[in-house]
Amino acid sequence: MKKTVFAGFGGQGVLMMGYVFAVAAMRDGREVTYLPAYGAEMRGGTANCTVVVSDEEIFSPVSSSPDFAVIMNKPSLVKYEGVMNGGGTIFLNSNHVSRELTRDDLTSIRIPAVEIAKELGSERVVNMIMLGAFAAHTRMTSLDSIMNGLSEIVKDTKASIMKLNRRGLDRGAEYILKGDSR
Amino acid sequence: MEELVFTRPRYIKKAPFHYCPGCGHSIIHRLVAEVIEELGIGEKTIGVPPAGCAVLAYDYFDVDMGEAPHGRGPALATGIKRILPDRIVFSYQGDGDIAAIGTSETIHTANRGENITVIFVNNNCYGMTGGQMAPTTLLGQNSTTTPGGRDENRDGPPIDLSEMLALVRGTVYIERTAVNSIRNIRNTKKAITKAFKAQIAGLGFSLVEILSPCPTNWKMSSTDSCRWIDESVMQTFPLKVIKDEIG
Amino acid sequence: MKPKKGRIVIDSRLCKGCYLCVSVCPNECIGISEESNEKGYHPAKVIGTKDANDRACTGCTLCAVICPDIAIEVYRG
Amino acid sequence: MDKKLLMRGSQVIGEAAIRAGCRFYAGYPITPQNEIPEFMSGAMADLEGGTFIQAESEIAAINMVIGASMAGARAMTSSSSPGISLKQEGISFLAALELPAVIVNVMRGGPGLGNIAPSQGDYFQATRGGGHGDYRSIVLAPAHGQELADLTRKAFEYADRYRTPVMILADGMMGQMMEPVVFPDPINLDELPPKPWVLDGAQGRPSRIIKSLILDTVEMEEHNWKLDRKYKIISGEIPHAETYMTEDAKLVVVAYGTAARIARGGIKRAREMGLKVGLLRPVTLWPFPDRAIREMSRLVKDFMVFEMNTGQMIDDVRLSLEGRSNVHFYGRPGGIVSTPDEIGKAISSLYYRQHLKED
Repeated sequence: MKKTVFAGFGGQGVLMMGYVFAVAAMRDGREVTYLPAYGAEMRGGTANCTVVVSDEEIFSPVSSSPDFAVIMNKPSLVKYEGVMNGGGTIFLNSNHVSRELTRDDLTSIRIPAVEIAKELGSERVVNMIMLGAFAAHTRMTSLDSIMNGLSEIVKDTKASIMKLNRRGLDRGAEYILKGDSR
Repeated sequence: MEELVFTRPRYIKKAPFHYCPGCGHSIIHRLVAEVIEELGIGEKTIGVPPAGCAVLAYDYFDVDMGEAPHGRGPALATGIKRILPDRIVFSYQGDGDIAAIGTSETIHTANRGENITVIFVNNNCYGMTGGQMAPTTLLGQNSTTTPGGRDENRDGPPIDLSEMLALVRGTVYIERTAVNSIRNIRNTKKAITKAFKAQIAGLGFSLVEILSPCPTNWKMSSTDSCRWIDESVMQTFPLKVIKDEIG
Repeated sequence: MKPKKGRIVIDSRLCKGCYLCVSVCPNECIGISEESNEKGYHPAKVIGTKDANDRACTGCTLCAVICPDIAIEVYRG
Repeated sequence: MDKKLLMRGSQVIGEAAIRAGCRFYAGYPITPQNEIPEFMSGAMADLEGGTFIQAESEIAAINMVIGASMAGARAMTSSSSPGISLKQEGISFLAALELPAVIVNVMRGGPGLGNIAPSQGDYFQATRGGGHGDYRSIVLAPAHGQELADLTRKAFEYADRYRTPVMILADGMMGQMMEPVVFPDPINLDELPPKPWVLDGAQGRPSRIIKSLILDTVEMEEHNWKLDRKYKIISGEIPHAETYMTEDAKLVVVAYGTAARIARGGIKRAREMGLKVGLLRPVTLWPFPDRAIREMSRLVKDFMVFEMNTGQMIDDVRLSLEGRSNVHFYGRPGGIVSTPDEIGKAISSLYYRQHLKED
């Protein structure tokens, strides 16, 4: 059972990342839960959600001691670094979060997602780049599954935008596989 | 040949009314039933009685009747009408029901323009509970909770609910009438007819406010009560067509 | 024009003695009964007759229109 | 059968209601269940003969539901704790008028305004009626996404079958969480049994009255006994509890809803430590599955009630056991969702304290 937190500010597509990942994992045949922050927790522009993926029954969908965190801004790092499971991995959008981790039992993976997105011509795919990197590293699901999940969720999206999302995923994954992130 | 020219209308049951001597409720019941009969809608009308003296209205009206909690008649009628839009739905409400505890439901039902008809019986007091102040009790009027008369500073002035409702866009027809004289009774029947016709035509929310005597709680004779409506109640609540967008 | 002739029937069991009918009858045809009904009210009763011209019921229905208890039926002709 | 969908709990309730033939929804926004009215507004707009009303208050909403139910529709409203308090007058009327309706309570912390975190503080309110008078509501407590769908279907069935209000008692976590769910096929409204009591205009039949004012004391008493007889029938027919690893258990945790799924995690950990622990999860909170608990007391001497409150269902557990076994309590009342580890620790601590390891 692996718990992942996706966190950032509203508009970064944080909830979408978690949702797409959860649908992909469900279609892969895994047990999943997706718990978004809601109500007052969502005020002030922050957004986060927790996705649990497991081969067995999931008891709690809550983000107590997550194994992974995909962090899109600095306040989210402050919020989640302390509660991470020992040995956990934090994926950082390094264009927005420059500081180092304070815990030495965690691994950080830094992805200049905004930079890559600019190369692709649209900052809208920052979340897909992060998700591609996350998937490539954790191998909890495949890029194809994520694309299937995405097309299931956003039904009426133009083919060109879907293509852009795919390129975002690919570039994020490539970044990990080339080993640039350490 | 002798001809029967006045008798109990078809949609009033044979049961004797429980109302006090000289009470306006049963006159109004009869007028509503006469209108239902004349419009030929008795087999598709559903009435919603209030809490208060007229809570037992279902014992008299011979149409389908569904009880509402105090003040909630318009909300309940909304539920019925939305499920059965081709039926005729009316709520029957007293002054406390419509202008105190149920003000919110009334205003919002009117604002949605629900295609129902409201019979608003204004007798300036809480009848069933024993003559306490109503939102429509007149300034200076005695009640069991306004000893020495209603005081504007202490109790606020009487509320003009019908005028307020006229400001609401969903209302199409609002008239204030009375049942304290032959002429006013006849006008009341015309107003009720117009209100039901507005509903039949699907125009929206219609309401008839009816000034009605309560000799028991006013501590007056029946005839004095009728006179008091003319002399006092109408000073605060003048009879008039408050809104008519039926055209 | 010949004056209309009418007749009313008061159901004394339904009458609660508010006497609004008495107050509206233009020809003073309605009075108050000496006897009380089973509810304890002294019901209204017809005191005019067709024969007495000064108290002739015309079947105008005013009494019935104002009666809160639908205790009055009106016949005409 | 449809394919598996990942869906938010609140929306699962909405979709399941539509598939159960719900054609009338009225509600008022309150967190954490706003997705129910939002979902229903769209779903009803797409349905022929579907009505959605954003009411001006919780009170108006429940009374609209009363009207729609009188007119024969399968009707629902939803809210969260403070809003449910406002609906209680209407729920009492539904019970008295013997009208079917489904009321969803996505509980939050309380009393008062409280917070919007998951809580189970409304157990008493739900299972004791909550409003005035001598009545009961059927209360169903789903614990996961699939059950939200299944029990919503059941809620409408029970409401019609017994002509009584049915409450679905969920919490903020159930409402917000997304889980995989497979929906049952939509019912065919035409195949439902006719309702010979509805108010639809007295065409070709005597007029009908639906009322709860019964001034005659003898009649009032008979009406209350009649309702009581109905409640006894319900109590005989629908109590339901689920068990987990209870076969050889020396300690049984009793928990419902979100607390129950967390307790399963705790029990799994305790089992890994060699402790013989199981779970009894009431699915119907009223009628309470008292027989299932009582029967268990023949083998189990210690029960641990776990609730996300300061101890409410524990009263029903005690009443069910009639003193036959020890009843212990563990609770978190503020919206903190215990971890399975925490429950595992509470279980093992109790286990050793009661010397169950030594037998």
